Amino acid sequence: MKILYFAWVKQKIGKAEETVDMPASVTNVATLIDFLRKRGTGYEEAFKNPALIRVAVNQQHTDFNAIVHPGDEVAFFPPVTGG
Amino acid sequence: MKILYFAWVKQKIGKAEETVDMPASVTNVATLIDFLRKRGTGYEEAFKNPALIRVAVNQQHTDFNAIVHPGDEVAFFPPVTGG
Amino acid sequence: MSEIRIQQEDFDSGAEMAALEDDGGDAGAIASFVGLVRGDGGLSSMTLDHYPGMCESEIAAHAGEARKRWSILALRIVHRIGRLVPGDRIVFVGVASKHRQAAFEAAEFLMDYLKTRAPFWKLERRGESETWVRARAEDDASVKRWIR
Amino acid sequence: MSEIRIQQEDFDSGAEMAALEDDGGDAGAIASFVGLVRGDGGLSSMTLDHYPGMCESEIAAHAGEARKRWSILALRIVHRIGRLVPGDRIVFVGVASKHRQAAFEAAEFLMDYLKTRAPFWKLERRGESETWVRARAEDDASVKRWIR
Repeated sequence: MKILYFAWVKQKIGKAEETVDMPASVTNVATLIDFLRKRGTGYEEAFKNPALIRVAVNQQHTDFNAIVHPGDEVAFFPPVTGG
Repeated sequence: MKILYFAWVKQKIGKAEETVDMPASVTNVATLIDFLRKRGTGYEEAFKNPALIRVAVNQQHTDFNAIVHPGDEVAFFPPVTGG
Repeated sequence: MSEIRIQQEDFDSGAEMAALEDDGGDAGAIASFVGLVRGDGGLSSMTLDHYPGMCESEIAAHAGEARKRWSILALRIVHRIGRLVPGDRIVFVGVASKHRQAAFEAAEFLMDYLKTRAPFWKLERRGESETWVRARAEDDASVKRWIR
Repeated sequence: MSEIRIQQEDFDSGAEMAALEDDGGDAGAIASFVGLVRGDGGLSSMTLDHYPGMCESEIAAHAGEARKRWSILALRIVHRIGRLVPGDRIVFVGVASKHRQAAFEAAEFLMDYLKTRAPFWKLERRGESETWVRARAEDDASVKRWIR
Protein backbone atom coordinates (compact mmCIF):
# COMPACT_ATOMS: atom_id res chain seq x y z
CA MET A 1 0.00 0.00 0.00
CA LYS A 2 1.39 3.38 -1.06
CA ILE A 3 0.77 6.25 1.34
CA LEU A 4 1.28 9.91 0.43
CA TYR A 5 1.37 12.97 2.68
CA PHE A 6 0.96 16.61 1.68
CA ALA A 7 1.37 20.07 3.21
CA TRP A 8 1.73 20.07 7.02
CA VAL A 9 0.88 16.38 7.25
CA LYS A 10 4.01 15.73 5.19
CA GLN A 11 6.05 18.11 7.38
CA LYS A 12 4.95 16.51 10.66
CA ILE A 13 5.53 12.97 9.43
CA GLY A 14 8.78 14.01 7.80
CA LYS A 15 8.27 12.24 4.50
CA ALA A 16 6.25 12.67 1.30
CA GLU A 17 5.47 9.01 0.72
CA GLU A 18 6.09 5.50 1.89
CA THR A 19 5.04 1.94 1.11
CA VAL A 20 3.63 -0.09 4.00
CA ASP A 21 2.48 -3.67 4.32
CA MET A 22 -1.14 -3.45 5.32
CA PRO A 23 -1.73 -5.34 8.60
CA ALA A 24 -4.90 -7.41 9.08
CA SER A 25 -6.26 -4.80 11.51
CA VAL A 26 -6.61 -2.28 8.68
CA THR A 27 -9.86 -2.43 6.69
CA ASN A 28 -10.75 1.19 6.07
CA VAL A 29 -9.21 4.67 6.30
CA ALA A 30 -10.10 5.02 10.01
CA THR A 31 -8.26 1.81 10.97
CA LEU A 32 -5.35 2.76 8.70
CA ILE A 33 -5.02 6.01 10.68
CA ASP A 34 -5.07 4.02 13.97
CA PHE A 35 -2.26 1.88 12.59
CA LEU A 36 -0.18 4.84 11.34
CA ARG A 37 -0.50 6.80 14.62
CA LYS A 38 1.50 4.07 16.38
CA ARG A 39 4.45 4.47 14.02
CA GLY A 40 6.07 7.40 15.84
CA THR A 41 5.64 10.85 17.35
CA GLY A 42 5.49 12.56 13.94
CA TYR A 43 2.56 10.37 12.95
CA GLU A 44 0.87 10.81 16.32
CA GLU A 45 1.26 14.58 15.94
CA ALA A 46 -0.07 14.59 12.36
CA PHE A 47 -3.16 12.48 13.12
CA LYS A 48 -3.87 13.92 16.61
CA ASN A 49 -6.94 15.79 15.40
CA PRO A 50 -8.52 13.71 12.61
CA ALA A 51 -11.08 16.47 11.94
CA LEU A 52 -8.25 18.44 10.30
CA ILE A 53 -7.31 15.59 7.96
CA ARG A 54 -8.71 14.85 4.53
CA VAL A 55 -8.12 11.65 2.59
CA ALA A 56 -8.04 10.47 -1.01
CA VAL A 57 -8.03 6.79 -2.01
CA ASN A 58 -6.68 6.15 -5.48
CA GLN A 59 -6.75 9.90 -6.13
CA GLN A 60 -10.45 10.31 -5.29
CA HIS A 61 -11.62 12.44 -2.37
CA THR A 62 -13.36 10.19 0.15
CA ASP A 63 -13.97 9.83 3.91
CA PHE A 64 -12.65 7.75 6.81
CA ASN A 65 -15.21 4.98 6.20
CA ALA A 66 -13.74 4.19 2.78
CA ILE A 67 -12.52 0.59 2.44
CA VAL A 68 -8.82 0.20 1.58
CA HIS A 69 -7.00 -2.63 -0.15
CA PRO A 70 -3.31 -3.64 -0.23
CA GLY A 71 -2.65 -2.17 -3.70
CA ASP A 72 -4.32 1.19 -3.01
CA GLU A 73 -2.75 4.65 -3.07
CA VAL A 74 -3.93 6.51 0.01
CA ALA A 75 -3.14 10.21 0.53
CA PHE A 76 -3.55 12.28 3.69
CA PHE A 77 -3.61 16.09 3.64
CA PRO A 78 -5.26 19.16 5.18
CA PRO A 79 -8.28 20.79 3.48
CA VAL A 80 -7.12 22.11 0.10
CA THR A 81 -6.35 25.79 -0.47
CA GLY A 82 -5.72 26.18 -4.19
CA GLY A 83 -6.73 28.84 -6.67
CA MET B 1 -34.05 72.95 -28.34
CA LYS B 2 -31.68 70.35 -29.80
CA ILE B 3 -33.26 67.04 -30.74
CA LEU B 4 -31.25 63.90 -31.53
CA TYR B 5 -32.38 60.62 -33.09
CA PHE B 6 -30.59 57.28 -33.02
CA ALA B 7 -30.87 53.84 -34.63
CA TRP B 8 -34.18 53.22 -36.48
CA VAL B 9 -35.70 56.42 -35.11
CA LYS B 10 -32.95 58.29 -36.98
CA GLN B 11 -33.57 56.21 -40.13
CA LYS B 12 -37.33 56.80 -40.15
CA ILE B 13 -37.02 60.52 -39.51
CA GLY B 14 -34.16 60.76 -41.98
CA LYS B 15 -31.87 62.89 -39.86
CA ALA B 16 -29.56 62.52 -36.86
CA GLU B 17 -30.33 65.85 -35.23
CA GLU B 18 -32.16 69.12 -35.60
CA THR B 19 -32.79 72.31 -33.67
CA VAL B 20 -36.44 73.28 -33.19
CA ASP B 21 -38.13 76.29 -31.61
CA MET B 22 -40.20 74.90 -28.77
CA PRO B 23 -43.88 75.88 -29.22
CA ALA B 24 -45.99 76.85 -26.18
CA SER B 25 -47.89 73.54 -26.40
CA VAL B 26 -44.75 71.61 -25.44
CA THR B 27 -44.13 71.24 -21.72
CA ASN B 28 -42.86 67.68 -21.34
CA VAL B 29 -41.57 64.81 -23.47
CA ALA B 30 -45.09 63.54 -24.24
CA THR B 31 -46.24 66.89 -25.66
CA LEU B 32 -42.93 67.23 -27.53
CA ILE B 33 -43.70 63.89 -29.23
CA ASP B 34 -47.23 65.13 -30.12
CA PHE B 35 -45.63 68.19 -31.71
CA LEU B 36 -42.97 66.20 -33.61
CA ARG B 37 -45.48 63.66 -35.00
CA LYS B 38 -47.12 66.46 -36.97
CA ARG B 39 -43.88 67.36 -38.75
CA GLY B 40 -44.18 64.71 -41.50
CA THR B 41 -44.69 61.05 -42.35
CA GLY B 42 -41.18 60.03 -41.19
CA TYR B 43 -41.92 61.47 -37.74
CA GLU B 44 -45.41 59.94 -37.66
CA GLU B 45 -43.87 56.58 -38.56
CA ALA B 46 -41.10 56.88 -35.95
CA PHE B 47 -43.42 57.85 -33.09
CA LYS B 48 -46.40 55.66 -34.11
CA ASN B 49 -45.84 53.25 -31.21
CA PRO B 50 -44.47 55.29 -28.31
CA ALA B 51 -43.96 52.11 -26.26
CA LEU B 52 -40.97 51.36 -28.52
CA ILE B 53 -39.36 54.75 -27.89
CA ARG B 54 -36.95 55.69 -25.13
CA VAL B 55 -35.91 59.23 -24.28
CA ALA B 56 -32.98 61.03 -22.70
CA VAL B 57 -33.12 64.68 -21.64
CA ASN B 58 -29.70 66.32 -21.34
CA GLN B 59 -28.09 62.88 -21.71
CA GLN B 60 -30.00 61.32 -18.81
CA HIS B 61 -32.43 58.44 -19.31
CA THR B 62 -35.90 59.62 -18.34
CA ASP B 63 -39.59 59.07 -19.22
CA PHE B 64 -42.33 60.83 -21.15
CA ASN B 65 -43.41 62.86 -18.11
CA ALA B 66 -40.08 64.65 -17.91
CA ILE B 67 -40.36 68.44 -18.21
CA VAL B 68 -38.43 69.99 -21.11
CA HIS B 69 -37.06 73.51 -21.52
CA PRO B 70 -36.00 75.48 -24.62
CA GLY B 71 -32.24 74.95 -24.10
CA ASP B 72 -32.49 71.19 -23.50
CA GLU B 73 -30.94 68.38 -25.54
CA VAL B 74 -33.59 65.71 -26.04
CA ALA B 75 -32.75 62.35 -27.65
CA PHE B 76 -35.16 59.69 -28.95
CA PHE B 77 -34.09 56.11 -29.58
CA PRO B 78 -35.16 52.47 -29.29
CA PRO B 79 -34.22 50.42 -26.21
CA VAL B 80 -30.43 50.14 -26.14
CA THR B 81 -28.63 46.99 -27.31
CA GLY B 82 -24.96 47.50 -26.45
CA GLY B 83 -22.33 45.17 -25.04
CA MET C 1 -7.78 53.82 -11.68
CA SER C 2 -10.51 53.62 -14.32
CA GLU C 3 -10.00 53.64 -18.06
CA ILE C 4 -13.07 53.92 -20.29
CA ARG C 5 -12.75 54.11 -24.07
CA ILE C 6 -15.23 54.13 -26.94
CA GLN C 7 -13.46 53.55 -30.23
CA GLN C 8 -13.83 52.37 -33.80
CA GLU C 9 -10.50 50.52 -33.91
CA ASP C 10 -9.93 47.02 -32.54
CA PHE C 11 -8.41 46.44 -29.10
CA ASP C 12 -5.98 43.78 -27.86
CA SER C 13 -7.54 41.75 -25.02
CA GLY C 14 -4.09 40.65 -23.87
CA ALA C 15 -2.84 44.25 -23.68
CA GLU C 16 -5.95 45.24 -21.68
CA MET C 17 -5.33 42.34 -19.28
CA ALA C 18 -1.66 43.34 -18.92
CA ALA C 19 -2.67 46.94 -18.16
CA LEU C 20 -5.09 45.71 -15.47
CA GLU C 21 -2.35 43.59 -13.92
CA ASP C 22 -0.06 46.66 -13.91
CA ASP C 23 -2.69 49.06 -12.56
CA GLY C 24 -4.18 46.66 -10.03
CA GLY C 25 -1.49 47.24 -7.38
CA ASP C 26 -2.06 44.64 -4.68
CA ALA C 27 -4.98 43.00 -6.51
CA GLY C 28 -5.47 39.29 -5.87
CA ALA C 29 -8.13 38.86 -8.55
CA ILE C 30 -8.81 40.08 -12.06
CA ALA C 31 -12.07 39.14 -13.76
CA SER C 32 -12.56 40.08 -17.36
CA PHE C 33 -15.03 39.71 -20.18
CA VAL C 34 -14.64 39.97 -23.94
CA GLY C 35 -17.70 40.15 -26.19
CA LEU C 36 -17.35 39.06 -29.82
CA VAL C 37 -19.58 39.29 -32.91
CA ARG C 38 -21.18 35.90 -33.63
CA GLY C 39 -21.95 34.85 -37.19
CA ASP C 40 -25.31 33.28 -36.21
CA GLY C 41 -27.98 32.93 -38.84
CA GLY C 42 -25.84 34.16 -41.69
CA LEU C 43 -24.88 37.48 -40.08
CA SER C 44 -22.45 39.22 -42.42
CA SER C 45 -21.84 42.41 -40.43
CA MET C 46 -23.00 44.46 -37.49
CA THR C 47 -22.87 48.24 -37.18
CA LEU C 48 -22.91 49.91 -33.79
CA ASP C 49 -24.55 53.32 -33.48
CA HIS C 50 -23.97 55.28 -30.26
CA TYR C 51 -24.82 58.54 -28.54
CA PRO C 52 -21.51 60.38 -28.14
CA GLY C 53 -21.22 62.15 -24.82
CA MET C 54 -24.07 60.32 -23.14
CA CYS C 55 -22.32 57.01 -23.78
CA GLU C 56 -19.21 58.12 -21.94
CA SER C 57 -21.17 59.67 -19.06
CA GLU C 58 -23.46 56.62 -18.65
CA ILE C 59 -20.51 54.25 -18.56
CA ALA C 60 -18.55 56.48 -16.18
CA ALA C 61 -21.59 56.70 -13.88
CA HIS C 62 -21.89 52.89 -13.79
CA ALA C 63 -18.17 52.49 -13.20
CA GLY C 64 -18.63 54.87 -10.26
CA GLU C 65 -21.58 52.82 -9.00
CA ALA C 66 -19.47 49.63 -9.25
CA ARG C 67 -16.73 51.33 -7.21
CA LYS C 68 -19.29 52.16 -4.51
CA ARG C 69 -20.56 48.59 -4.32
CA TRP C 70 -17.28 46.68 -4.52
CA SER C 71 -13.72 47.37 -3.50
CA ILE C 72 -12.14 47.91 -6.93
CA LEU C 73 -8.44 48.53 -7.51
CA ALA C 74 -8.56 49.02 -11.29
CA LEU C 75 -11.23 48.92 -13.97
CA ARG C 76 -11.10 49.04 -17.77
CA ILE C 77 -13.95 49.25 -20.25
CA VAL C 78 -13.47 49.39 -24.02
CA HIS C 79 -16.50 49.46 -26.33
CA ARG C 80 -16.22 49.54 -30.10
CA ILE C 81 -18.52 51.39 -32.50
CA GLY C 82 -18.95 51.29 -36.27
CA ARG C 83 -18.96 48.28 -38.59
CA LEU C 84 -17.87 44.89 -37.26
CA VAL C 85 -17.84 41.41 -38.78
CA PRO C 86 -18.19 37.94 -37.17
CA GLY C 87 -15.25 37.17 -34.90
CA ASP C 88 -14.54 40.86 -34.22
CA ARG C 89 -14.22 42.01 -30.62
CA ILE C 90 -17.02 44.36 -29.46
CA VAL C 91 -16.38 44.99 -25.78
CA PHE C 92 -13.82 44.45 -23.03
CA VAL C 93 -14.66 44.78 -19.34
CA GLY C 94 -12.03 44.04 -16.71
CA VAL C 95 -11.99 44.56 -12.96
CA ALA C 96 -9.09 44.13 -10.52
CA SER C 97 -9.94 43.65 -6.86
CA LYS C 98 -8.47 42.05 -3.76
CA HIS C 99 -10.94 39.16 -3.87
CA ARG C 100 -12.41 37.07 -6.63
CA GLN C 101 -16.08 37.46 -5.70
CA ALA C 102 -15.87 41.25 -5.94
CA ALA C 103 -14.00 41.09 -9.26
CA PHE C 104 -16.51 38.67 -10.84
CA GLU C 105 -19.58 40.50 -9.52
CA ALA C 106 -18.36 43.94 -10.60
CA ALA C 107 -17.49 42.66 -14.11
CA GLU C 108 -20.95 41.07 -14.48
CA PHE C 109 -22.64 44.18 -13.11
CA LEU C 110 -20.83 46.38 -15.64
CA MET C 111 -21.66 44.04 -18.55
CA ASP C 112 -25.33 43.89 -17.55
CA TYR C 113 -25.47 47.68 -17.42
CA LEU C 114 -23.68 48.10 -20.74
CA LYS C 115 -26.32 45.82 -22.28
CA THR C 116 -29.32 47.63 -20.83
CA ARG C 117 -28.39 51.27 -20.16
CA ALA C 118 -25.45 52.48 -22.25
CA PRO C 119 -26.76 54.13 -25.45
CA PHE C 120 -25.48 51.74 -28.14
CA TRP C 121 -27.60 50.20 -30.88
CA LYS C 122 -26.72 47.27 -33.11
CA LEU C 123 -27.74 47.06 -36.77
CA GLU C 124 -27.34 43.54 -38.14
CA ARG C 125 -26.84 42.79 -41.82
CA ARG C 126 -27.75 39.39 -43.28
CA GLY C 127 -27.39 39.28 -47.06
CA GLU C 128 -29.30 42.32 -48.33
CA SER C 129 -31.44 42.79 -45.24
CA GLU C 130 -30.64 45.05 -42.29
CA THR C 131 -32.37 44.83 -38.90
CA TRP C 132 -31.93 46.72 -35.67
CA VAL C 133 -31.39 44.30 -32.81
CA ARG C 134 -34.28 44.31 -30.37
CA ALA C 135 -33.58 44.52 -26.63
CA ARG C 136 -33.74 41.09 -25.03
CA ALA C 137 -36.07 40.50 -22.09
CA GLU C 138 -33.30 38.24 -20.75
CA ASP C 139 -30.90 41.19 -20.52
CA ASP C 140 -33.50 43.23 -18.66
CA ALA C 141 -34.01 40.37 -16.21
CA SER C 142 -30.25 40.08 -15.80
CA VAL C 143 -29.83 43.74 -14.87
CA LYS C 144 -32.64 43.55 -12.30
CA ARG C 145 -30.35 41.43 -10.10
CA TRP C 146 -28.44 44.57 -9.20
CA ILE C 147 -31.30 46.88 -8.29
CA ARG C 148 -31.42 47.72 -4.61
CA MET D 1 -11.36 22.23 -26.70
CA SER D 2 -9.96 22.17 -23.18
CA GLU D 3 -6.42 22.97 -22.13
CA ILE D 4 -5.38 22.27 -18.54
CA ARG D 5 -1.85 22.88 -17.34
CA ILE D 6 -0.12 22.71 -13.97
CA GLN D 7 3.28 24.35 -14.13
CA GLN D 8 6.03 26.02 -12.15
CA GLU D 9 6.75 28.70 -14.76
CA ASP D 10 4.77 31.91 -15.18
CA PHE D 11 2.04 32.26 -17.82
CA ASP D 12 1.02 35.20 -19.99
CA SER D 13 -2.62 36.16 -19.36
CA GLY D 14 -2.78 37.92 -22.71
CA ALA D 15 -1.53 34.85 -24.58
CA GLU D 16 -4.10 32.68 -22.77
CA MET D 17 -6.84 35.15 -23.76
CA ALA D 18 -5.64 35.15 -27.38
CA ALA D 19 -5.66 31.34 -27.44
CA LEU D 20 -9.25 31.34 -26.11
CA GLU D 21 -10.29 33.81 -28.80
CA ASP D 22 -8.68 31.55 -31.43
CA ASP D 23 -10.12 28.30 -30.05
CA GLY D 24 -13.57 29.70 -29.30
CA GLY D 25 -14.86 29.38 -32.86
CA ASP D 26 -18.19 31.19 -32.96
CA ALA D 27 -18.01 32.27 -29.30
CA GLY D 28 -19.77 35.51 -28.43
CA ALA D 29 -18.40 35.67 -24.90
CA ILE D 30 -15.14 34.98 -23.10
CA ALA D 31 -15.00 35.28 -19.33
CA SER D 32 -11.67 34.93 -17.62
CA PHE D 33 -10.09 35.11 -14.20
CA VAL D 34 -6.51 35.66 -13.09
CA GLY D 35 -5.50 35.07 -9.47
CA LEU D 36 -2.42 36.86 -8.14
CA VAL D 37 -0.36 36.60 -4.94
CA ARG D 38 -1.19 39.48 -2.59
CA GLY D 39 1.45 40.92 -0.27
CA ASP D 40 -1.02 41.28 2.63
CA GLY D 41 0.31 41.35 6.17
CA GLY D 42 3.94 41.31 5.15
CA LEU D 43 3.77 38.17 3.04
CA SER D 44 7.18 37.61 1.48
CA SER D 45 6.48 34.42 -0.47
CA MET D 46 4.00 31.61 -0.98
CA THR D 47 4.83 28.04 -1.92
CA LEU D 48 2.24 25.82 -3.56
CA ASP D 49 2.34 22.10 -2.82
CA HIS D 50 0.20 19.83 -4.98
CA TYR D 51 -0.72 16.18 -5.53
CA PRO D 52 0.56 15.30 -9.01
CA GLY D 53 -1.83 13.11 -10.93
CA MET D 54 -4.83 13.72 -8.70
CA CYS D 55 -4.58 17.45 -9.39
CA GLU D 56 -4.85 16.93 -13.13
CA SER D 57 -7.68 14.39 -12.83
CA GLU D 58 -9.68 16.54 -10.35
CA ILE D 59 -9.41 19.59 -12.60
CA ALA D 60 -10.25 17.60 -15.72
CA ALA D 61 -13.31 16.13 -13.94
CA HIS D 62 -14.54 19.60 -13.02
CA ALA D 63 -13.90 20.92 -16.52
CA GLY D 64 -16.04 17.99 -17.72
CA GLU D 65 -18.74 18.87 -15.20
CA ALA D 66 -18.69 22.51 -16.41
CA ARG D 67 -19.10 21.28 -19.99
CA LYS D 68 -22.17 19.30 -18.93
CA ARG D 69 -23.77 22.28 -17.22
CA TRP D 70 -23.00 25.01 -19.74
CA SER D 71 -22.50 25.18 -23.45
CA ILE D 72 -18.73 25.73 -23.61
CA LEU D 73 -16.77 26.27 -26.81
CA ALA D 74 -13.28 26.47 -25.28
CA LEU D 75 -11.83 26.32 -21.81
CA ARG D 76 -8.34 26.96 -20.40
CA ILE D 77 -7.03 26.42 -16.90
CA VAL D 78 -3.44 27.12 -15.86
CA HIS D 79 -2.40 26.65 -12.21
CA ARG D 80 1.10 27.36 -10.96
CA ILE D 81 2.98 25.41 -8.28
CA GLY D 82 6.20 26.08 -6.37
CA ARG D 83 7.45 29.34 -4.86
CA LEU D 84 5.69 32.59 -5.76
CA VAL D 85 6.10 36.16 -4.53
CA PRO D 86 3.56 39.03 -4.23
CA GLY D 87 2.33 40.15 -7.63
CA ASP D 88 2.98 36.74 -9.22
CA ARG D 89 0.18 35.10 -11.16
CA ILE D 90 -1.18 31.89 -9.56
CA VAL D 91 -4.07 30.78 -11.72
CA PHE D 92 -5.82 31.49 -15.02
CA VAL D 93 -9.33 30.27 -15.81
CA GLY D 94 -10.99 31.21 -19.09
CA VAL D 95 -14.20 30.05 -20.72
CA ALA D 96 -15.51 30.80 -24.22
CA SER D 97 -19.22 30.35 -24.82
CA LYS D 98 -21.93 31.70 -27.09
CA HIS D 99 -23.49 33.75 -24.30
CA ARG D 100 -22.08 35.84 -21.48
CA GLN D 101 -24.08 34.28 -18.64
CA ALA D 102 -22.73 30.81 -19.43
CA ALA D 103 -19.16 32.09 -19.75
CA PHE D 104 -19.28 33.96 -16.42
CA GLU D 105 -21.01 31.15 -14.55
CA ALA D 106 -18.67 28.44 -15.82
CA ALA D 107 -15.58 30.52 -14.97
CA GLU D 108 -16.88 31.14 -11.42
CA PHE D 109 -17.81 27.49 -11.03
CA LEU D 110 -14.32 26.38 -12.04
CA MET D 111 -12.65 28.89 -9.70
CA ASP D 112 -14.84 27.84 -6.77
CA TYR D 113 -13.95 24.19 -7.40
CA LEU D 114 -10.24 24.91 -7.75
CA LYS D 115 -10.39 26.62 -4.35
CA THR D 116 -12.24 23.81 -2.58
CA ARG D 117 -11.50 20.52 -4.34
CA ALA D 118 -8.28 20.58 -6.35
CA PRO D 119 -5.40 19.25 -4.21
CA PHE D 120 -3.20 22.34 -3.84
CA TRP D 121 -1.89 23.71 -0.54
CA LYS D 122 -0.41 27.13 0.09
CA LEU D 123 2.46 27.71 2.50
CA GLU D 124 2.86 31.40 3.35
CA ARG D 125 6.13 32.93 4.51
CA ARG D 126 6.18 36.15 6.54
CA GLY D 127 9.66 37.06 7.75
CA GLU D 128 10.99 33.89 9.39
CA SER D 129 7.63 32.29 9.99
CA GLU D 130 5.88 29.83 7.68
CA THR D 131 2.17 28.93 7.93
CA TRP D 132 -0.04 26.67 5.89
CA VAL D 133 -3.10 28.58 4.69
CA ARG D 134 -6.29 27.32 6.32
CA ALA D 135 -9.33 26.63 4.14
CA ARG D 136 -11.78 29.52 4.28
CA ALA D 137 -15.40 28.89 5.29
CA GLU D 138 -16.27 31.54 2.70
CA ASP D 139 -14.84 29.39 -0.09
CA ASP D 140 -16.84 26.39 1.11
CA ALA D 141 -20.00 28.50 1.11
CA SER D 142 -19.15 29.74 -2.37
CA VAL D 143 -18.82 26.23 -3.81
CA LYS D 144 -22.15 25.16 -2.27
CA ARG D 145 -23.92 27.39 -4.80
CA TRP D 146 -23.21 24.78 -7.47
CA ILE D 147 -24.38 21.65 -5.68
CA ARG D 148 -27.51 20.15 -7.20
